[in-house]
Amino acid sequence: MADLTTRIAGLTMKNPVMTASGTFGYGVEFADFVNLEEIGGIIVKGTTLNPREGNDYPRMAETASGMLNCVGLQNKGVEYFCNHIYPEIKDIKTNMIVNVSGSSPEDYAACAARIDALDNIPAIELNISCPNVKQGGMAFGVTADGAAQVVKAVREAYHKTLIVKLSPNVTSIADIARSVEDAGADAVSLINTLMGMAIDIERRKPLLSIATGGLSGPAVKPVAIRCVWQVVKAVSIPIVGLGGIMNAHDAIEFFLAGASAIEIGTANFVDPAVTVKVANGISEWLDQHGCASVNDIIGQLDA
Amino acid sequence: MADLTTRIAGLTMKNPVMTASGTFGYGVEFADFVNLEEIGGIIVKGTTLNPREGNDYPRMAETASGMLNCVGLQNKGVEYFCNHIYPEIKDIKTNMIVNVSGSSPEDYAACAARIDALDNIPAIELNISCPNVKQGGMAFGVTADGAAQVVKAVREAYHKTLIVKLSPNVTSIADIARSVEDAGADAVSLINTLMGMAIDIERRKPLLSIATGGLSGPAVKPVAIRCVWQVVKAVSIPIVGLGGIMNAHDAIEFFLAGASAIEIGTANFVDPAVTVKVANGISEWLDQHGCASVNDIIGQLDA
Amino acid sequence: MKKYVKDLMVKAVEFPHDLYVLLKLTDSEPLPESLPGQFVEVKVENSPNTFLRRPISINYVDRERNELWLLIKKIGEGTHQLAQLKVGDKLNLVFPLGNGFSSVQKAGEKVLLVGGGVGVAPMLDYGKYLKENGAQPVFLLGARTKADLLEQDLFKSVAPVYVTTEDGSEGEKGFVTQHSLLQAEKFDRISVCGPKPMMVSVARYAKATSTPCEVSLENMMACGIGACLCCVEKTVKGNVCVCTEGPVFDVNDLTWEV
Amino acid sequence: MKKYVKDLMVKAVEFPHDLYVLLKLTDSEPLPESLPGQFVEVKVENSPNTFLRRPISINYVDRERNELWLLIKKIGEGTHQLAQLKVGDKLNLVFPLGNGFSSVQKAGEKVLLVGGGVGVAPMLDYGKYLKENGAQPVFLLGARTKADLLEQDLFKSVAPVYVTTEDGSEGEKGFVTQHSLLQAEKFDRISVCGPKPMMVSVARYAKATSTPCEVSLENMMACGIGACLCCVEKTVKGNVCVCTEGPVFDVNDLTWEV
Ligand SMILES: Cc1cc2nc3c(=O)[nH]c(=O)nc-3n(C[C@H](O)[C@H](O)[C@H](O)COP(=O)(O)OP(=O)(O)OC[C@H]3O[C@@H](n4cnc5c(N)ncnc54)[C@H](O)[C@@H]3O)c2cc1C
Ligand SMILES: Cc1cc2nc3c(=O)[nH]c(=O)nc-3n(C[C@H](O)[C@H](O)[C@H](O)COP(=O)(O)OP(=O)(O)OC[C@H]3O[C@@H](n4cnc5c(N)ncnc54)[C@H](O)[C@@H]3O)c2cc1C
Ligand SMILES: Cc1cc2nc3c(=O)[nH]c(=O)nc-3n(C[C@H](O)[C@H](O)[C@H](O)COP(=O)(O)O)c2cc1C
Ligand SMILES: Cc1cc2nc3c(=O)[nH]c(=O)nc-3n(C[C@H](O)[C@H](O)[C@H](O)COP(=O)(O)O)c2cc1C
Ligand code: FES
Ligand code: FES
Repeated sequence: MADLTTRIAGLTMKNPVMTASGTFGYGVEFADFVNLEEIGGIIVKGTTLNPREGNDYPRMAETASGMLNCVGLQNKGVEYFCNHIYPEIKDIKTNMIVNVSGSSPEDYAACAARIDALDNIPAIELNISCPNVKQGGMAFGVTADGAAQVVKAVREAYHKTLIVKLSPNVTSIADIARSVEDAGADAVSLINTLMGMAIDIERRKPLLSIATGGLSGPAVKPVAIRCVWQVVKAVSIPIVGLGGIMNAHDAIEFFLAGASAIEIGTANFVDPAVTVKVANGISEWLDQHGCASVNDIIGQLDA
Repeated sequence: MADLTTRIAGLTMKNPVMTASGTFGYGVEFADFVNLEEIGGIIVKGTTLNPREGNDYPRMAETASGMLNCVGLQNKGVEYFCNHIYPEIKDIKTNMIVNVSGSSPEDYAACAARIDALDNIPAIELNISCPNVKQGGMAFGVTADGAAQVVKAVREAYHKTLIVKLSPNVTSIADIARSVEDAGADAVSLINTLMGMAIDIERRKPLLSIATGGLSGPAVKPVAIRCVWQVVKAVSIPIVGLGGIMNAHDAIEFFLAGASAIEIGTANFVDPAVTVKVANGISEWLDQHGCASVNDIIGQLDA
Repeated sequence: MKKYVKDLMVKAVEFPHDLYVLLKLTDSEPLPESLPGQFVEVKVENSPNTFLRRPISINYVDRERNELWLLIKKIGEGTHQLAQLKVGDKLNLVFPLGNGFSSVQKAGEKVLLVGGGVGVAPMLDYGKYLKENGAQPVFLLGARTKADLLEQDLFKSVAPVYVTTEDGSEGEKGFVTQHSLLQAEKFDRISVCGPKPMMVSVARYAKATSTPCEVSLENMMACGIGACLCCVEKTVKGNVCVCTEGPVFDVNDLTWEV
Repeated sequence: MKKYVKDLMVKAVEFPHDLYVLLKLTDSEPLPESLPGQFVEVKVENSPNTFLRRPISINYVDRERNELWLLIKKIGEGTHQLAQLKVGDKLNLVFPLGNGFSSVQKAGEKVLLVGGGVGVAPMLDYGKYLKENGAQPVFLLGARTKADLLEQDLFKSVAPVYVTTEDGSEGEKGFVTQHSLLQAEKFDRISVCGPKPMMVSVARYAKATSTPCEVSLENMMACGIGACLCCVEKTVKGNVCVCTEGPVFDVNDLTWEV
């Protein structure tokens, strides 16, 4: 059996399959469908310093091979997380990672500092790329300076593995990646959703309450792979790839392009047991192709 | 029957359905399938000052609800167009529009000037957004200054209707649109393809010869509608909307978002008779909804 | 209650109406426990424009025959494709989901079950449950016209059925809230599922008569299991997920203008 | 030659092999003219991952029965879905496309038709055409093993058939270019369709024996009608579209290393 162990900076993972923030709840929602401990890492819901109600309903629209969402970071805030949710998840034997959002560098840093104190959270994923809230990070994530500012502030407050999640809604994702690397990120994850919109022609209204939302699912996979490939050439920190992954085949495309691990998002809605299937599928593929370890294929694209 | 007549700056069209450059040849390829004169406008292949061989095969890959291409502006150059192709298409009774690409502002201007002299070409569409050739315009199309530079040069050389085609691969498409409006564009069309990539995991090679290509088809429709909506709010020149339109329903989404006309691209490959079906479908929908004219719905989104 | 993702087998496909299909599903092992008012998320195969699962209420569970029924109205591509299923096909479900209707509150309680359109679907299972557990259910079903009244024999086999049709072709003419039953009798509580305007007017009647009332919502869902936060309804406690804290809500917990 | 986009009706679905399906299509009006070696672009319905049409060679046209045959190898989702078609279903085609094989050059000419794998498909129609128009076709068909040799009776009814199999289970053992026929006889010209390595080795034989040779290519296509420029092959005249200037090319016009 191929060795699936992967490292993302300070993080050792039993396999390279993680869950994408906002699509896997706090993990426990999926406990009836998969053994959570067979997942390499679980990135939980976007968490902010203060509680957020999120956007109004409707927050979702189906599109060709994908979906739009404008959840808008609904969550009960980091204090609630630490006191009520952390105790429920801290003993799940895998990497439990918190996705952190904010509306100012100080915000981000304060939220990250609070999570730094939690023993069983070995890493955070900094969401500087949420397209669905006015001050939800995309304002930072789309300029190299803004991104660096947030990452620097968090880097001072946070001492474990810091993954920064990048937006594809930019002219050059490679520039942003370089900038967050310089600012102290241990790894980058990409992509967050593409900004999109859909219209109900009968009601002459957007299908989403705030008009625009984030596009995810297989539709965005080609964009995600392109972004991974561009960023691989730009930085030397590890890359976590995501966007439209539905099966092991898709995951292997990301590894070849240069991702050291992957996240699965929207696919969890289509098949709540998909994560472990993908992990097993990667293992089988590696065996069939005579690869001793997933590391044998990471970045091995002939291009 | 609803009135489908639309105007795009100086151009009057019998209906708001055009064909997207690079997906409809020179029109004549489709003459067996549709009456070309029932189409509002035909935007022919990307044309450059000098002949171009385009990229190597393979140039195409299918993706979820879409496709990638890296044709790379293969064409025989503007002289050949004027001498050999123009005579074949000049008597087709609809708006025959040439899509112009280049690698420098002078290039673009020289090519446009040559087409200015052709009586039966009432407009050009300036492609400053091709992601598939190193100097194919995207270098210009992704900065407000670069875009303005090209448009200014062409505006001096070209005196008919000038439509500028924008790239979605930017942080702010509204900024680029404003810039080309200021530089003298009569209209903008959007979106060109999203830059993407796909990998053959068995051969460990990109599926396209130059690794990346342009994503088109229904997968990109949400991004396209979002872009139209952002640009509508930024400029006062008319907008031609495209990206993933497969049927009249999709077209109406674009009208509501603010497009004065639409283009159909990839859908022509799935159904070579789609253009006229969409035009008829728009007409029926307007009738069913008591709209006397397509102008009754343009920009009528309640958001 | 444990949730499953399972392939069930299509045992029968019936067309009680042009616009509806009734799927009777079964499995080689006993079907999991479920509560009336819970729903399933169905994976629709061979349907290019149906990417996400579709939420469908549990219409009926027949433990003896080991059958789970889905009563589906053909709306768009996904539900039309479900109507193409053949006996012997597999259908992948995630279930049972949601909270379900209230259990019996006190012996002999009189519960009015109001269903409109495809909103009748969950009422059959709920009525049977109430009946078997010592309550007295009464059905009040509304439809546009006689032909739109589905599963009438089954409803009648469970409890008394009152009907309104908009055109008067069956039962009393008008909307459910105009039925004389509502003047004639007093109920301990009401459960309602149907189009929102109908649920609102039933909720008004409930408020006016101080009758406890629960409604079953059909918000758009992506995951169905509380993971995506897409299906939220505004409540007195803020935005909550319809797929986990609903689909059934006490109408007083909602922010509807009743 | 006029092109059409048409729904044809599935008249028969045959499975000559586990991995293949043979679709016999018909129409209420006479089928359009087409040339041997031309192809169709098929729209695959109910196949979420098949967005574009699929190019498939015309295997055979039976004017008397008004039938057009497609011999399809199940490769991915699209072709597997085509194998699910049932008699009576509609299949939407854009056709006829491409140039087709050369017409008869001189009376009595001896033409070797080489087919490998699913590359045999267009050879049947071409052989019949040559035979009916005064040429002398000879088939040389290659397969991995005996069971992979399809439509043998039909080929034999048209012209002499020579066979190689890689395992020797039928005909001569080895690849087509190793068949003794090639040493024993001289042909006026050769047409070949099959995997590229096979076509290259046939082209080498042709070059060595100064025999004109045409090959039928299977480049990836999006439109099939010369509009997208995706299917290009590098030729001595630059990049040209396989869907309009091919799929059949004189091997000397290509830039293959032969
Ligand atoms: C808890 C719940 C229980 C339901 N029970 C039943 C039932 O028993 N029988 C029945 O026929 N229908 C039921 N529905 C409605 C059913 O889910 C939709 O009719 C179905 O999803 C439409 O899918 P489609 O592909 O045919 O239509 P589409 O073309 O996708 O959409 C048509 C319309 O259906 C609605 N819709 C689409 N997707 C969803 C979604 N994911 N969630 C909610 N609504 C959606 C939207 O209003 C949309 O405009 C239920 C919905 C919910 C939330
Ligand atoms: C002119 C021409 C004639 C052909 N004739 C026949 C025939 O008679 N019988 C037959 O079985 N096959 C024929 N093919 C090949 C056939 O088109 C592919 O096998 C089919 O498209 C695969 O589709 P899929 O969805 O099953 O596989 P996919 O999963 O889409 O792809 C599997 C593989 O098939 C090939 N392929 C996919 N799409 C295309 C495309 N649009 N164009 C070309 N190749 C593609 C690729 O190599 C790909 O890796 C022909 C191809 C061409 C170009
Ligand atoms: C419903 C939903 C909610 C999401 N919420 C978050 C979030 O809170 N934080 C975040 O960084 N990304 C969020 N995302 C983005 C995903 O984590 C992921 O980046 C994106 O969906 C692309 O991956 P996919 O195509 O596999 O879904 C959300 C996505 C969806 C669909
Ligand atoms: C094969 C192909 C070739 C294209 N060539 C050009 C081109 O030469 N010039 C151009 O401006 N756009 C070109 N495009 C982009 C389309 O015109 C259009 O902007 C894009 O495909 C999005 O629309 P669609 O989703 O309807 O296809 C090409 C697209 C495809 C698929
Ligand atoms: S549908 Fe995902 S939380 Fe309810
Ligand atoms: S497939 Fe489009 S030009 Fe050949």
